[in-house]
Amino acid sequence: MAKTTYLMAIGEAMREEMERDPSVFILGEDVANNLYGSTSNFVEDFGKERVRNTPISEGAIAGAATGAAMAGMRPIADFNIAPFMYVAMDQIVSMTAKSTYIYGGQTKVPVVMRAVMLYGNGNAAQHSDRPYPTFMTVPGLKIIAPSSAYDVKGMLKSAIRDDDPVLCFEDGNCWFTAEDLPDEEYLVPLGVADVKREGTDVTVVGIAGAVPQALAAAELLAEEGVSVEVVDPRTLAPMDTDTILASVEKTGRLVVADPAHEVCSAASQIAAVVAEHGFWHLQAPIVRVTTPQIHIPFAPPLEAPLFPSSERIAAAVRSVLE
Amino acid sequence: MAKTTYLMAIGEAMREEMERDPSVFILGEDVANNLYGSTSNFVEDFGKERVRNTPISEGAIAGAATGAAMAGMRPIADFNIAPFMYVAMDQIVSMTAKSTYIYGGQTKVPVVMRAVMLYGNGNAAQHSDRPYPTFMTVPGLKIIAPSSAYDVKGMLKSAIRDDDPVLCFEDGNCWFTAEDLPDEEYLVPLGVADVKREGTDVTVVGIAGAVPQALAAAELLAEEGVSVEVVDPRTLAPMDTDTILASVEKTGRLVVADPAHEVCSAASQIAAVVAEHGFWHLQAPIVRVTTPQIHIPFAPPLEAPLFPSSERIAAAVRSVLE
Amino acid sequence: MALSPEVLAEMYRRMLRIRLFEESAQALKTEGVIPGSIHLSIGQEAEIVGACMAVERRDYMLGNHRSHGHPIGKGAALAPLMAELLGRRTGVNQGKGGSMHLADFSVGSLGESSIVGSGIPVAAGAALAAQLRGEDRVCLCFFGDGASNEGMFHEGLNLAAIWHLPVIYLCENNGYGATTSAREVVAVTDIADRAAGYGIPGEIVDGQDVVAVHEVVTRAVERARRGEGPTLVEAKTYRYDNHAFGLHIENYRTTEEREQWLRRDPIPLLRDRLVADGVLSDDAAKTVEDEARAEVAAAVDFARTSPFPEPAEAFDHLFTVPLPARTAG
Amino acid sequence: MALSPEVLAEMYRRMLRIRLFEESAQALKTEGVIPGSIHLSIGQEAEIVGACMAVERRDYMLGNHRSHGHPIGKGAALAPLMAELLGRRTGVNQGKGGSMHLADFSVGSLGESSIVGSGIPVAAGAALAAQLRGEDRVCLCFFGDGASNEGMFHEGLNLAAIWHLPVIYLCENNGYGATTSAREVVAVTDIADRAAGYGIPGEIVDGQDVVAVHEVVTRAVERARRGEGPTLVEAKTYRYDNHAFGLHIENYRTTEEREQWLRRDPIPLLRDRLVADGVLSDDAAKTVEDEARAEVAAAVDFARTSPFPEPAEAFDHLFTVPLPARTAG
Ligand SMILES: Cc1ncc(C[n+]2csc(CCOP(=O)(O)OP(=O)(O)O)c2C)c(N)n1
Ligand SMILES: Cc1ncc(C[n+]2csc(CCOP(=O)(O)OP(=O)(O)O)c2C)c(N)n1
Ligand SMILES: [Mg+2]
Ligand SMILES: [Mg+2]
Repeated sequence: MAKTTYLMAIGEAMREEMERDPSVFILGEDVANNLYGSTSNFVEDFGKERVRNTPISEGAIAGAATGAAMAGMRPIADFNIAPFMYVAMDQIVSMTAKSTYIYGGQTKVPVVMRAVMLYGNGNAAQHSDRPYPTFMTVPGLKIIAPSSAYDVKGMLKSAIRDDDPVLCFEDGNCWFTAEDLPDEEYLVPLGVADVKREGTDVTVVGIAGAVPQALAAAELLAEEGVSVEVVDPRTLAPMDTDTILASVEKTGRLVVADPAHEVCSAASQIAAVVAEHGFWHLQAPIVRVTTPQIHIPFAPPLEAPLFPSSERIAAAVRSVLE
Repeated sequence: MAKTTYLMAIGEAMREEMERDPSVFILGEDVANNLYGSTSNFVEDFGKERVRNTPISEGAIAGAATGAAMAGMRPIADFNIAPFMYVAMDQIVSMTAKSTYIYGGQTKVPVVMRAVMLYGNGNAAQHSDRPYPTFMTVPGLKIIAPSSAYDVKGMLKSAIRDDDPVLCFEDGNCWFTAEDLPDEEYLVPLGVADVKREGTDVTVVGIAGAVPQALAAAELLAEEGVSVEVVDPRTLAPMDTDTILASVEKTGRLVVADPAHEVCSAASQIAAVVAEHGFWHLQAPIVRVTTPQIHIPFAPPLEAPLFPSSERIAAAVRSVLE
Repeated sequence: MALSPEVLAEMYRRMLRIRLFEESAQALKTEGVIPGSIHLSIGQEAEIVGACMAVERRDYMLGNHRSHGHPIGKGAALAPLMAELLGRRTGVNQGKGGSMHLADFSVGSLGESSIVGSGIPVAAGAALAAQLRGEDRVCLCFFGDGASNEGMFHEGLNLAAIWHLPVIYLCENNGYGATTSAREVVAVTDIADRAAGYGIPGEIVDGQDVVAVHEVVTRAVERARRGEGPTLVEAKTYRYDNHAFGLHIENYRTTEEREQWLRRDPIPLLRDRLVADGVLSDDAAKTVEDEARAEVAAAVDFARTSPFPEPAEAFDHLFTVPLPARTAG
Repeated sequence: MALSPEVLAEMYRRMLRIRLFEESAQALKTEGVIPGSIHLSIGQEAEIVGACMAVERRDYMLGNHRSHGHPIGKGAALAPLMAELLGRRTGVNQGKGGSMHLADFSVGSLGESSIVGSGIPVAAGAALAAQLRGEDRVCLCFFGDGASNEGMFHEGLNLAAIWHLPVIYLCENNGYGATTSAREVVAVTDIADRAAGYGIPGEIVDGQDVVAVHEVVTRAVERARRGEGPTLVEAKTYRYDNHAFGLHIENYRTTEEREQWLRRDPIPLLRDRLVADGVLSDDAAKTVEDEARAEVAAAVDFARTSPFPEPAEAFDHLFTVPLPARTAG
């Protein structure tokens, strides 16, 4: 057992799968130079053929990964920072997500598209997006947003083995959280939510970097005698809403914490599902703790208050207990 | 007074604004050739300078429109069919939507981006998208989805005069619905919902082409003694949720009909807002009538049942009255 | 290297199949039994067949919205293609795709995408897969003059060039996008000139001459198989019909222009040549024609009598491996 | 046409301002008072100033993530730029944009976008606005070698070419993207060759020589003003520092290469030339240097002592005309 950071866990997942399966390879801008530290020694160990620097051509990265996947490979396309995926939007939506369906199952598209979400660090509006809701609107994509080192390793490995396209949104604010990971190989299945903390009074669903904030809020609230259950869907599409509904059935109260912008967020989707299928269990309004519907400003005093924090989550929990 | 179709109303709005303001011009693929019938005689009347055929370069269309808007013009960018906007996604998100904010108000971006949503007609998965929820996740865009000839004319005129980027999603299933439009000029303000039919038992919020379906459902249900209030937000971002909340306060029940895919839909967003801010007025679950989270298949027997119909809406209304 | 009589006859057969398939599609669309829109390739059969027959069955191919003919060119069975046009369960895509996505993976198709230009980087990826596995496989990617203005053209060709990928990019320059002349929107006269931006060969070929196309594409295929990378081939051609069925805007082309191109209709052009060169007797040509006609008629019969899929089938094939079923969301 | 001593001195002044501004930014970043990431243009001052001084204040300009220098080149005041780097309310973008978006619209900037290549079509649009209004205004658009691989490069240049838009596309080829060599990912040796795909002139210029850049860009500007359309100019240059502050990956470049380029540092290069040619005396040069140093120091002071914006200001400027306020959504 060794302390492994979230960032290291990403590298371990890719390394193990590349060792296991020669059809796995990586392509993306600057991947051979280990820009963010998740591909240390990959070129040395796997060669430049399998760790491929691409031009700054996000559409071609997505398209080439999709074509290679259709032709039997298992590419991992590294998009660097999440908003760069917009540049490849059409390829991802029209080709990656739709090909299996359009061709009536004649092809599969086993590609993983990874990107980090950097927010809260003065990167301004073009570099700070958390765009998973944008992609959740698109059928045909499996979307994951792990919140811990354990999950990111196990889920990324599952994603690489999965026969469908998986978008993996990694949270930069989790990069340096560390935990002991098993020495033996393990997988975390896609499509299964995780109850990160059990509780009885209020359900807090957290997304990505909001999960540690929700757990911190739960600690705070425990001191106030409030028992919070924290649920992490982990896979955002298709989402394991059963686990969320079961939790709400138990607690009767729901807060959803989501670093995305409010409108059409994962939080809104979860709230809608519960308001439809869990309504009779609800004893209070469903409160969403999200980022307001404005761009991310550069200056730290403007940016800092915008994202879900343990304080904001705790306040929301208190509000549904009134 | 003359019967005007929705499609004709689009053309009238553009024509009137181009006559009024020389800074308004149109660019897009095949616009000079009046592909869909909304620019009849535009080249003759305004010249090819102001009715500009572009290459098949959606990113350049969006970017050039944005640049021209920043430099003081009022471009109308015609994207043809809505999914083609994905090709221009980064330009729309990173440049069109963000420039005013990033530059601290040093520039405005008065551009209109129009596209028709064609669905229900065997156009298959790449041509049948209703992607307004995808764009609703992005702050900085005003988004409209008119459901009647009156609204589309009045709102498109307002959009062209607006100093911010407006995406106009036109519903192909409304193209040939006709109504008498006023002879005198009129505007319909952005950001104001419209109660299309008053009622007391259930609120049905309809989006775009689901509005006529909701009105038809209301007719059906009236015969069963159920009084349905139909609300059309018209502007999807920023949305006039006050009008929706006021209606739910009155009726206590909410059905949302939205032709978009279920996940992170406009319907989900509206349900989330009401579950948060209108919870205490709700007497029943909020039911969403949407398109299931699958791609749009080609074969008519597969495609036809997928979209919200008056029957599906009526069934949902009955379910919340149980 | 002269082509054998068998190959030349096969070219004629496949071109005819395409022409007759398209004419039937047109008739069926008029009749109202084909949903959605259709884009016919009548007039472009030579470049399709010339290119497709320059590759092997194992080689990959990508088409676009105007690609009924391309799987046929590569040897696909007609019946499942026709059934797909009619949205039947026996369709090659089981009714999920329709006219703009006719793709028979069994003959090496990797899809036909109706988003202009979108196949170009995907083709690079398929070629990359072949290269990574050390397979002797190339990828033939069709797209139009209009598509050469999409960003994906640029990104795809650059990627293919730097990695020496075995791709043949075949630009079907029929002079027009939907209703917009290439002269108006493509900044160069010859799209082949764009190859200079990627340091790869750019070849221009008479797209009405199946043998010429075959020759140029064969050269590009050989280059690709030698590991020397992609080629951009521009076939000058023409579509005789509207951009899409029922789109009656024709103010952008002159009748003279159309007539001029009709005089070089690739089908009589090839027939006359084969007969003149003694490759096919008049009778043998007639036999090929009768056979093709019968094949297409059988395909139409098959399609008409095939069942539609059941509504529940709409939910199949979203994923290859669906995640555990949940209540909602 | 020889440049006047005044113009040459002003070139020197602006290049120095940029160099010193960048050095201060580097120091302030080290100190921890600049949030986010910064990308310095040290080494590239000649191409920036040479190009910017070839256009007028009324002309438009677009920059990118590495564009602290470009507004300075075009004559912007330093203090609001520096205050923006520090996220202050007095910043040119009121603290909303920061390093990757330093844009002073009062000197003709239309923004600096940190999405690689994204300014290229926007520049075409600004030029289109000028053309439509019959104004004598061109647009100067900066981007890197890496950006020349983006689809937006292709679409933007084609659009500008077909419409004869008055744009100067200035590719700052510093040999690298973030850590990837242009040799590895750009399929051509000279990016100027890509002009052939758009039927426009492609010019190569020594980016370390401010006068040479000025001359080539001036020619392109004249062409644009005559209504003859865009030019692609490739300035060969080098960034002396890391791609971004604190990014210590340098395995992709050799020290020899860097040293070679350092020998052609554009600032001493120009100074020596001006002194040798008698344009500036040693004393006069010294005065320019002292003045620039004082200006930058004053800008740093201004920035440091400026207040941060209030949190509520985050909600300003989302729209120019906000819609009526609502409860939610
Ligand atoms: C991204 C995108 N933009 C626009 C369209 C609409 N459209 C379909 S075909 C076509 C013209 C394509 O021209 P070209 O590439 O020359 O192919 P051709 O139809 O001539 O074979 C257009 C504009 C589309 N399908 N996809
Ligand atoms: C669309 C996009 N992809 C990737 C990045 C990350 N990135 C920022 S700068 C850069 C390198 C840009 O290289 P070049 O265009 O040559 O400009 P330079 O930095 O050399 O000035 C990269 C990859 C980005 N900002 N935007
Ligand atoms: Mg064409
Ligand atoms: Mg560079």
